[in-house]
Amino acid sequence: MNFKKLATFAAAAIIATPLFATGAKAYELVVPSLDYRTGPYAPSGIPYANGFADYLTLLNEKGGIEGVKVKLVPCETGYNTKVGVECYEKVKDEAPSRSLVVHPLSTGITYQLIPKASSDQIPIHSMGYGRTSAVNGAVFPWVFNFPATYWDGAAVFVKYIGEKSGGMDKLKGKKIALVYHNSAYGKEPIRTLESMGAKYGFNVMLLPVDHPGQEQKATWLQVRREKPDWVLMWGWGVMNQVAIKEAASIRFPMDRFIGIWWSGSEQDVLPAGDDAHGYLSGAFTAPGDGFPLHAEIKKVVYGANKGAGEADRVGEVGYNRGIIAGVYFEEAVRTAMKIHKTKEVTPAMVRDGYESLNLTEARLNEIGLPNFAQPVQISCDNHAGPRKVAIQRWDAKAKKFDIISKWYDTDREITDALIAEDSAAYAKENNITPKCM
Amino acid sequence: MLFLAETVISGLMAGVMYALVALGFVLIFKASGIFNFAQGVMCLFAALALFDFISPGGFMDRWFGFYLPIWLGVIATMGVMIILAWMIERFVLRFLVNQDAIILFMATIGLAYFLEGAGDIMFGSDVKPLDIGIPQGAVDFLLDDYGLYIEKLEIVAAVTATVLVIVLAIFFQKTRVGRALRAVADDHQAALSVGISLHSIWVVVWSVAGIVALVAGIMWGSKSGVQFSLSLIALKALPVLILGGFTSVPGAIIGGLIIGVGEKLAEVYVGPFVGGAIENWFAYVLALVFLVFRPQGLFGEKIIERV
Amino acid sequence: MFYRESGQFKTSYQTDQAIFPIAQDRWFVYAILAIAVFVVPFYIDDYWANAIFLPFLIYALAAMGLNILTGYCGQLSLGTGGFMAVGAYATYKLMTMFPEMNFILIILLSGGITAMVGILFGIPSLRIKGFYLAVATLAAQFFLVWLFNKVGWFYNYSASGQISATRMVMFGFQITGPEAAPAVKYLFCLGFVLVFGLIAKNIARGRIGRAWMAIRDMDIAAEIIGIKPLDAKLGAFAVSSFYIGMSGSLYFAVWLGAAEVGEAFGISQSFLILFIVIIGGLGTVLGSFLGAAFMVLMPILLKNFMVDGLSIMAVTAKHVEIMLMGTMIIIFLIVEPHGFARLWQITKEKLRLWPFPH
Amino acid sequence: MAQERKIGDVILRVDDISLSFGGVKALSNISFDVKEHEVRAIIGPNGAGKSSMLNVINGFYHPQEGTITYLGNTRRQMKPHEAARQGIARTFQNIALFKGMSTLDNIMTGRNTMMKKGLFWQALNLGPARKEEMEHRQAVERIIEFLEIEHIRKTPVGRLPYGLQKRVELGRALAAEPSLLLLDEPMAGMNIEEKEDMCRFVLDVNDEFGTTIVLIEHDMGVVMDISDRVVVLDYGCKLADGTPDEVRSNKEVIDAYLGVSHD
Repeated sequence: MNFKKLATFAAAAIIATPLFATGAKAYELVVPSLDYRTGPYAPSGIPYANGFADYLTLLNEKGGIEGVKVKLVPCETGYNTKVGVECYEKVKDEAPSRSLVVHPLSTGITYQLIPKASSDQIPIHSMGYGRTSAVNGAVFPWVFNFPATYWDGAAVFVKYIGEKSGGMDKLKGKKIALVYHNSAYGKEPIRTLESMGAKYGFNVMLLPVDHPGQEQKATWLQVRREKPDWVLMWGWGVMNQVAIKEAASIRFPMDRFIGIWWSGSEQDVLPAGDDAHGYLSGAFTAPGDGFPLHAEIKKVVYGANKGAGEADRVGEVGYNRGIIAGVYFEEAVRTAMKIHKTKEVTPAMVRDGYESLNLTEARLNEIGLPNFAQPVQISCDNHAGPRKVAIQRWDAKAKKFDIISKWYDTDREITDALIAEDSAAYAKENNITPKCM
Repeated sequence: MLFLAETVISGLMAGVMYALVALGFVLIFKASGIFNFAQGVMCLFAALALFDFISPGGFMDRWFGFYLPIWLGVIATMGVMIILAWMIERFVLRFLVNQDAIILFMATIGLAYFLEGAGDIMFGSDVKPLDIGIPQGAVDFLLDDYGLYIEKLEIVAAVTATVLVIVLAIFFQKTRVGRALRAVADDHQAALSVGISLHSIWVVVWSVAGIVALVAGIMWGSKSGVQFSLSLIALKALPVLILGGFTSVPGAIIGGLIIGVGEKLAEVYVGPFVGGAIENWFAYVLALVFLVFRPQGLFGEKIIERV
Repeated sequence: MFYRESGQFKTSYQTDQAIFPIAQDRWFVYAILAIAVFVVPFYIDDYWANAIFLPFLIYALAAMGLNILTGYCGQLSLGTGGFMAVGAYATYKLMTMFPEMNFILIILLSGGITAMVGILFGIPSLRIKGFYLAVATLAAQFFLVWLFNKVGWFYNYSASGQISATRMVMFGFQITGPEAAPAVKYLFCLGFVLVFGLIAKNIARGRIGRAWMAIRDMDIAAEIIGIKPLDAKLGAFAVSSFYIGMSGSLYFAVWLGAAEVGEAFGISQSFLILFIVIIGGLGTVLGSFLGAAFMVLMPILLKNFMVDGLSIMAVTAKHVEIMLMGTMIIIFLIVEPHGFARLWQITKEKLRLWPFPH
Repeated sequence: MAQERKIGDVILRVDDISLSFGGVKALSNISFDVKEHEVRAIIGPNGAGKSSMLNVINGFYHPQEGTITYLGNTRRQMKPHEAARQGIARTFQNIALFKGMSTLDNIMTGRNTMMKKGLFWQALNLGPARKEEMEHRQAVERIIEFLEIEHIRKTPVGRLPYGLQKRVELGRALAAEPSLLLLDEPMAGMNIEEKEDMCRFVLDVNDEFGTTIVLIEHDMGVVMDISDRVVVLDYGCKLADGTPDEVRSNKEVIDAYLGVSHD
């Protein structure tokens, strides 16, 4: 009986081991996708995962990257850090190429993986989230966070506010409230805002909202009492739509309410209905499906019934972010192949590819994404690329976002100082000698 | 002064919303001694079902090509909740009679997992804006003329809660089933000995709790959309429960109001000085402090210790 | 056949009170230990360590702690996540304030600090019972999480409020940090779990354990035969929190390496540990291990089986996994409400009589 | 056989005890004493306040009036665990055993107040703690032997039949080596044989250990056989107090038991 139990356990253990060795097959480019299609944040996770998967499917349909097929390995995290780590450990050595890059897709998982992946020599691309000071590639050689960071987002919002107020000097005495998810992610912009507040003389009012954020009465009562001139939001999940609804209820003007990019997708505004009309948010990709690439995806991928989601949801904000992550990956691999003159690239080579990435507007045009995102050029001392952010506005009647501003540059004076400080602290804590690879 | 009034009123209204969830807990605990952690998920499940009955593009629409008017959808969802109650009794509770309270509690958490997974598979994980015609936004004339901000939805919720409590009271006092329920609540053994079937009573009480969950689900769903996080409102109902007592319907209402007002006042007036976001734990601490002085809650039955 | 007690005579009360009085049990346990110490470390890799063995050991330790409070002393607690956070943050502060301090000492101190916090939050248990107490412990859960999130001192004012473990080296082996070998991390945790498992067993079967169980089974009668409820209950809170604090410390420093309080120590953590305790068996040390094994392995097995074995889409598999976990918990509670430990005991009794049915 | 024992001085005296719950009077102005080594019975119809009286003596109920003098200390109320530490042990009308624990562990809890070794030694299970545990185990084994319950030593008490549970409960009380033992209906619900066994144990305890016993019992035959003196309560008042023979012939007692109406 005891032996039988052991045997059962052993059998179970065999199933538990990641299945390796699918025989001698052609070289493939392994890229894991740490999706979260379940759990409280699934509405945000699904479009992104679909966009990423569809773009890679398209690549494969067209013959892969330089003729090498991409192998997408999805692993469901449910936005749970521990499951994310389990996923990472499971997929990191996936044959044949190992994981060429990891997109952790959550601030929590990113923080977990930064030391792990660095020691495993697998690059991380945390696109517009994660640890901001990873901009400094000398301290974080394995971590990339282009095209923009939270601090850039905060800086750009202040610039936008300044512009709307008639000049940065008009910010003096203004009051800007930050409604934020009470977590590592939500706290990110605080330091930037406070530094900018000191520089330009505006007041920052902090209003944390606990997870999940269905009940925000007290928060918005405070907004009503303090009457801030602008409200910024670092929200996540259900918190976003509730905040938009509450803001509408107290008649806070939507054109003075700006959310970070993770608070600016259809799932955040649709449930609020007409109330959300005119709501603003940051963006690093253009919204909509009016690009040649989208038509191609619909035809090639959905036409062949290989789509990851529904065809009519192609072009959602989250979906487009999935696409651009795929494009960045493709270009980094191409660059790596060029640098190392091999098609059988390793994660370390792909890291070099990311660090030498130069994605021009011409190339974006070629891919079928004209005016879709900012050109990206990465170097060791700048892992965040362009760091440019635009503002998009929700049109509740047409049910779509439109970019309404120019692409603002970040405030390098403020953010670079903060980045230098934070990355130096990390280097010291972890005995890292900053050095470009 | 006006702002204080506004805060208090908001607190009262939020309290009503908590009380709606707490009511379901109380009903089940009273009749069966089960601490039903799945109540929050039941709210979510009911709201999901309702959405899919009444919305274009919902489950029903996709599978059968038509969807129901709102009133019929509500009735259909009630039917779903009753079937669910029957299944819970038939496949879970029946086998757990006479188990320790903690085992039953755990079983309801298992149930919560099951419903969560089932709800996701059946209805998908997207945010679903539930609109059954409850007015949204602030009450305009109060805001325009008096500068007082009260949400319409919450007034509807308050009225609904009042009606619900009255209906429940009539149900318990005047109907045969209601009397049987009270008998079971007072003494299981005695009720069984006079021929009341525990099985059918449990089905009834879980059905009633399911319908209460539907009402709570509608209110919360209209407020914040129907999605996964809805099940987490159970956590907001717990301090209400300990304050009001696990076995008292009026306790759930009064407890809800106290918690609602308490946490809003704390967040608005104390929060800014300590960094904010204190309302979650404040509700629990308020309830805890209260318990130390009255261990059985506001309206709970007095605990008499015997040997 | 081979599982017989006959011929094993106990000649002193001491042998009668050994942890495994039956020789075959002892051999079995020795064999498991031998495998755990001499075999597993040679085969363990990052995946096995981080996905299976470390969570298993660390949750087992936490479950032992909660078992002392809930299983032995009968005080239902939902504050486990909060207490683990105390352990983790104590470790972080000690690590960064005294980088030269011995790591084992840091963990023990973290446990001690958690014990003090546990006593503080245990005080209401003198007045409040049952589910009322369970809900009241949620106050501790929410308050502690808020505190660590809000007060910058606890996370050394880092930009995002994340804490990350510094590198700790003992006897020339790196124990924390990404470069630490999986076998080292595993053996380190295993050592802790074994030593404190033994200690838990010793406490539980002696005077203090009996006082706890007396309080659990009938607190009034316990008081009448001279057990002070104050000492017994707060003692249980202290010892339980000590264990939970240590597990929080290992959880943060050895397993995760970095943590954010709301995510890593949220309410779901409290429920997970409670599940482990109940599925394993309330009031048994063995049950903490069996329950932890079940709750750690089951989701991974289900997931790998469905995704890799049956090629079900990851997302559907996840939903099915949640449903199956729920179903299995219910079925398990129906079949054996006293948990794996009881199931194990029944198996042994059957085995003893085999091949006769009774 | 009761005549051969040496009855000593008064060790417990209750004076003018009154106890009420809300408006309900459970005990009014009760006074009596208990002498060393004697078997003292409290009898009376249901609801007479007998159990309440025991609960007052061991500190579980706190009387509104009156005093209790035990071993020379006069007080109105005390905590139950203090009473236990001063040598008052008891059994309960409805068995109050620790159902999840074995017979052995249940009886061991009776000695908890005598065990002194701290958490540290116990955690290591070495040296002093181990030695102490063994000493007490031996004492408990003597009690187990005395009560003839060796065979159920390791059985969880929840699984034992009623009669045996009563015996285990007596064992737990005895394990504390009490100077005053309170027995609340030790023979309730037992058949003749079990009752005879129990009577034997009670008398043996009294004989061998010299333990003073206060017992509540309904079976008049048993009470008259084994007790030295009897207190009769009715509706919370004391009706009579004296030797079994005196009580038996008391008119009020006869009325109360035969149900003659009180005008």
